[in-house]
Amino acid sequence: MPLSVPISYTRYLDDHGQPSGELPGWVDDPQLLLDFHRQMTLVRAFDQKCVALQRTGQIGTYASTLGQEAIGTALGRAMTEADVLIPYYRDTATQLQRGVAMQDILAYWGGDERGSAWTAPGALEDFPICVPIATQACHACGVASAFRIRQQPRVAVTTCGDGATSKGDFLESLNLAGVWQLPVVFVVNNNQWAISVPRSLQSAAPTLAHKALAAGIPGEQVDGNDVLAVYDRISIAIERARAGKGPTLVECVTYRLGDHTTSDDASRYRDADELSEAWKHEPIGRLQRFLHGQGLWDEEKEQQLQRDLGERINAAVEAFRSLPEADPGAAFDHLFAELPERYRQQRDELLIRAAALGGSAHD
Amino acid sequence: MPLSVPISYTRYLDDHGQPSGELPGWVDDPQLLLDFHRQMTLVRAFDQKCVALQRTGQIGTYASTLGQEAIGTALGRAMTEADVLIPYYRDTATQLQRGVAMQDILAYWGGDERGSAWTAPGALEDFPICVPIATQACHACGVASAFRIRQQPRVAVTTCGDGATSKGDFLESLNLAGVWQLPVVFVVNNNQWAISVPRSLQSAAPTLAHKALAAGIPGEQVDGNDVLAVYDRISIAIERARAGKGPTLVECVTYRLGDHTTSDDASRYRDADELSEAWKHEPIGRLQRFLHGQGLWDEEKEQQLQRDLGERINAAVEAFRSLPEADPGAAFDHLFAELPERYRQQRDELLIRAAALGGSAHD
Amino acid sequence: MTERKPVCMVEAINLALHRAMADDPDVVVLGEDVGPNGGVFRATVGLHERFGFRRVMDTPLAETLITGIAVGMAAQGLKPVAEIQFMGFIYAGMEHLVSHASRLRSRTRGRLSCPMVMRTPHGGGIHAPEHHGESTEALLAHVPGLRVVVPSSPRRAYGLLLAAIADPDPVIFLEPSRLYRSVQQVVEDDGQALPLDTCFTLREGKDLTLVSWGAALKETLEAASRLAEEGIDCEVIDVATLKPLDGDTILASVGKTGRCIIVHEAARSYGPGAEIAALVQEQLFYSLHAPVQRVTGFDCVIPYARQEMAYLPDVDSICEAGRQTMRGNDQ
Amino acid sequence: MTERKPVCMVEAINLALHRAMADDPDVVVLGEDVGPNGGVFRATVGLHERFGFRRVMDTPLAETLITGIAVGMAAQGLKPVAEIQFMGFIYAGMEHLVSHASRLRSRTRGRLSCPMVMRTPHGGGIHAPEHHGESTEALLAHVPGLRVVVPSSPRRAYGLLLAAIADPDPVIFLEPSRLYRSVQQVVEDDGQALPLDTCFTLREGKDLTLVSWGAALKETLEAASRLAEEGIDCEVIDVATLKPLDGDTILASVGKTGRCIIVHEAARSYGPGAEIAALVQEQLFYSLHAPVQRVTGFDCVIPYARQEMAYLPDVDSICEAGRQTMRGNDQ
Ligand SMILES: Cc1ncc(C[n+]2csc(CCOP(=O)(O)OP(=O)(O)O)c2C)c(N)n1
Ligand SMILES: Cc1ncc(C[n+]2csc(CCOP(=O)(O)OP(=O)(O)O)c2C)c(N)n1
Ligand SMILES: [Mg+2]
Ligand SMILES: [Mg+2]
Repeated sequence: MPLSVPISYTRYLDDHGQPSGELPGWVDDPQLLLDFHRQMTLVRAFDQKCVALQRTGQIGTYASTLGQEAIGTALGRAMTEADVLIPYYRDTATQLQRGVAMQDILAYWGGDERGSAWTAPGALEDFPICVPIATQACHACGVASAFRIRQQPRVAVTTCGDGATSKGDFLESLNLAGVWQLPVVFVVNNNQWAISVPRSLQSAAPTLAHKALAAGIPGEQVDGNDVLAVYDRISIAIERARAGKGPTLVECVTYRLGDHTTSDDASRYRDADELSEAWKHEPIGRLQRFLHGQGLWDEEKEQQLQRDLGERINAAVEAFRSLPEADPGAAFDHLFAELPERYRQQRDELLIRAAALGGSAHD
Repeated sequence: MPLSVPISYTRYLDDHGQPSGELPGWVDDPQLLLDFHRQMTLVRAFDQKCVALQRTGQIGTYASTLGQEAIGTALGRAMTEADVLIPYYRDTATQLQRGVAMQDILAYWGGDERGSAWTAPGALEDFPICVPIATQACHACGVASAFRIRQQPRVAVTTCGDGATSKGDFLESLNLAGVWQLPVVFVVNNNQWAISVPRSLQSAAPTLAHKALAAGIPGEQVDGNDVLAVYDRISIAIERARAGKGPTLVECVTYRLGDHTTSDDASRYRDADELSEAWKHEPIGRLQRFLHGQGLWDEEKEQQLQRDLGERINAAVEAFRSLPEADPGAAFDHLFAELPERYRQQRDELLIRAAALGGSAHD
Repeated sequence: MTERKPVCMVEAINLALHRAMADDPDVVVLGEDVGPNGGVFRATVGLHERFGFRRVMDTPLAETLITGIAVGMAAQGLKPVAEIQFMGFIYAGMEHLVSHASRLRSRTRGRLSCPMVMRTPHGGGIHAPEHHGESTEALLAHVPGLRVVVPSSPRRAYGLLLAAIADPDPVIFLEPSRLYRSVQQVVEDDGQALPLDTCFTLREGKDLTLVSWGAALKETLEAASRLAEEGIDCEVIDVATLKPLDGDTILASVGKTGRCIIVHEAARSYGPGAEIAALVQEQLFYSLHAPVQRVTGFDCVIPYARQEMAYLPDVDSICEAGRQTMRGNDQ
Repeated sequence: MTERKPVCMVEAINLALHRAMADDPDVVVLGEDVGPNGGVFRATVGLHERFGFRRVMDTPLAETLITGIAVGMAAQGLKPVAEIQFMGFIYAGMEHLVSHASRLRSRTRGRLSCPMVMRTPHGGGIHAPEHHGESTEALLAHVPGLRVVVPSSPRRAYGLLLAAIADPDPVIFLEPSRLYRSVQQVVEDDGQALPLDTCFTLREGKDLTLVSWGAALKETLEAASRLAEEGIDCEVIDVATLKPLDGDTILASVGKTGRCIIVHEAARSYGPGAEIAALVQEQLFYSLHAPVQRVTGFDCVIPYARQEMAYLPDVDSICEAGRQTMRGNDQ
């Protein structure tokens, strides 16, 4: 039988928002806690808006982050501007925290390349959303290698799902990070499902953090629905990496409360009871209960917050809607630093086809 | 810091051929021990012959198995005819033990596809030598899946080097084997080098057996220069797999006493002292000393054995040399089960080119 | 059981999979989400319930592995039908396709073989996310030892998939996702395979041969109708099996018409159309009335959903190329 | 330092790598055995000693990873020069090449870019083990956003590799292993790059254009000499950059000669020659005297060492095609 190896699991707040032990010192900063709450609330509201926009045909397929707001919020906050995020596609929370504008995120999912051409100063070197599963882990190691080569005190942070941890790219990257002691942090959003494939059919590893052992690097679990735990452990991992002490794998244990994407219908393969049970552990209510307990939050503040965020989101949607149609020639203009002359004719042909489509370029 | 997890390490005979503890019961069978000795001696002599044939231009690049004879000998013996071997390219010992003829092995390394078309009954379903590193691990999982689907009590055994354990194919395969509980055994020939890259630059995993932990399967180390230890542990792993108890990773710790292949010159990157130190642990002398101690072996028997093997090897070389030139059309004849008519013309063209080369098709 | 109501292509594929699995216990299905979920496009619906998890396997998320284990299973005489969720995710399996699946028979001089099928959705036009609109069939068609098949209707999907599964060698089966639900046909679920390695002539004509495959046949056929109104009589050929290519059918048609246009979604340069153009001019140089033309996707990254339609060959472009080709010598 | 003694191609490559690393601290080298061992073909000899392990990195054995980290490094503005030990092992990196390296600039509309170079030995004829004789450049040339370069002499290897490294976009640099040590030339180590995206005319002629690249140019040039003796005056073009293809140079030549033969080692069907043939007949249909022909490798798995030479285009086949093309209309 495989050895059973203990992996640490960190949780600060239980489902009721009660501390399940001593809290880290930084929890004394009420502003940080309120920021977390505000941000997670924004993420959820924005996420709902994205799903609604997809349902009404205003954007394409969208991957909801419902129930997993704590992870990206915490990790985006734990990073500094100098660090680089190499995300996957379920990182709305992280991208927002990094400063990517909501209208850019909408543009991306709306099928517009300009959505990855953001100008947010804190995210200028961040990678775009990565769709081919786990490939981003290799890019993160490349970015971290660049930091190491140039001896910059910066950290590459990459995210992926539980399913992604089965793919060679992820495993090869962990191995490299270990042997090169790269300044990289792997954050796994273990939301228990890879589309219809449950965690139990993805790997026999007792925890996904065990995969770190194979690479000789530290691996640990956190309660991914406890923003305090996620923030605390990822911050420590990032600072370890920055200090030249090597990579860490942090598995955030959470649950995908939504469908895989708007193209999916999870009721086909997922038990309704499992879902309603999972709702009991979701991250926002938990933090809210804690804040209530601390006297930092009340119903009125909540109402006000919802109104504020609603306005921000509506403004972003407006900005997205009024984005002028992109120049179809851009597909060639950004193919190379400079377009070789011999591509001109094809570019012209593309413009003709685009023009023929006229207003109907969308469908 | 990563957790340090103990991995078992099995050795029965020390460098001096002294038992380093209690020996397994089957060691009482002198014939088995003599078989091991005979076979390892054959492998080494044949291996030397292959290197010599390469040096004189009679075969192409060859990957010597010098110092690693115990692994293939033991594992080939531990398998039954019903099992399937999915080897890599440093498996001369294993192939010989499986019954593949020496002249087939020579043909393969001599650049002749017929070398993988062997008719040895015990190896009919075995895979050919695999050059693209670690890909064979996936095939082994496929073969094992077939056994599982058909509910056959058979085991797929696959081999690879230490370098190969870094490649996605190997890691994805371990993961699958774990989650599907496949009847497959992964045997790693950790000979400390992947061409010029030492084990320490390949992975920060404390042992390569640790990679099993990431897949939730048992992993262990054996002294790869102790044929008794290798045989014992691999036999157990195979029987576990056959009994439906799942896969095992067995890391055989050994040393590549030769160059990587005949195209390599290890003195460019490898310390002479390391090499001469490694010679002290090589497997054949060790078993010989044990046999001597048991009164099962003496100088005369050794002389006789060397003569016998020399003759067998020479006969095989002769058979290889007198293999008639292959039909160049075979490249098309075996492309598909039936060659579509429209390939005929290309086949004819190939024959014309081949004919133009005449006797010089070899260079 | 004979199914008589019209079905769409994905249903036809599902029928063929059910049929093949029912007829041959060696047929197994594997891939991501092919089990209880029935495939993200619903091509494997009902297989898991009917044939059980032993023969319908949800794999971990790893395309290298999916391709590699299919090779191992096939070497054991199973007939694995592996699904790659989108063609854009096939690349991680390339090493196994190029270095193993396509060669196992050749490498062992027939001792082992690799009767696997790899199914994957192909092509753009469904406004899916990035990397979901790939048509890189040329990468596969260039590999010796692989068959590459692209059906263009429910009936051909049914018959060609059965043929692919029955074939004793590896077949890549590319399913135009744009056609999955857009066309319906009555498909006799009679277990009848269609011939591989054979083009289908979808429309006869004497002036101009239009050669295409997969979803682009929709625009090609439409262009043929439109050109007919202008008095240009087009023959339309569905290549169906890109590799090995049925040159005979194409050459016979162009031998008759003297003119040829190839239409495909894939990028133009080093694309599949180049082979057909090269072949036609090699063989029919002296009877061609005009250069063989290609109407294709472009040599840029296929745009995201919002502008992807501008990338795909449209009816106008095909018609315009047709008119030009007819003008031929007068240029 | 100016090097004046003749060097072979692998030494020229080594000179270029030394030069690029010395001139630009952002140039880094990575791959299997590129460090203390200096590369299995000795292309990276001395780099590790001179520039240290930080800039000359032996990676773990994982081609997906090598390709992927090169993308990450390049996105940070480094200029990684990654070595894949043989072209037959490039496939595991295909996903990163197709879905990332070639697209990073396009996907981010220029916010990020990917100035990486991937070097790998190319082609057969050195009697290496199986999978060591691949020439699958068509797979890469089809991918929008990649440049694909194949040098054919020490001097061109030096100048084109410098150009590839200086280029702000990804370049695949295929090094014909058959030429690594077989030809010597004086190479000025002057840091001068040669132009990418440009064909080189190696021999002028008026009757027939022979188009080739890499190692096959050896047989092509030999065939040109032999045909000259028969009174057939061949122009020989070294394509050098397969993608983007310098159609102008090829078309100008064929416009003059009216005849064209393409010679390459790669398998014929859907091979690189198809694109050139398609292009030439598209553009020059009315001035061609004979069909464009291809003399290529075959659509079978490249044989192992013992018979691999029969797979490669030989001088006889090129000459025969040349004579046939000259007979042209008389057929
Ligand atoms: C290489 C590749 N294979 C398949 C897919 C299709 N696909 C998209 S998401 C997904 C499941 C991913 O699950 P997980 O890694 O757990 O992340 P989650 O979506 O649950 O956050 C799959 C199979 C893909 N995008 N890339
Ligand atoms: C995919 C792939 N990459 C690179 C190579 C070239 N290569 C051949 S052997 C080798 C080193 C393998 O080392 P290891 O796995 O330790 O096995 P060993 O040769 O030491 O037995 C390399 C890099 C290859 N054959 N396949
Ligand atoms: Mg998941
Ligand atoms: Mg080794």
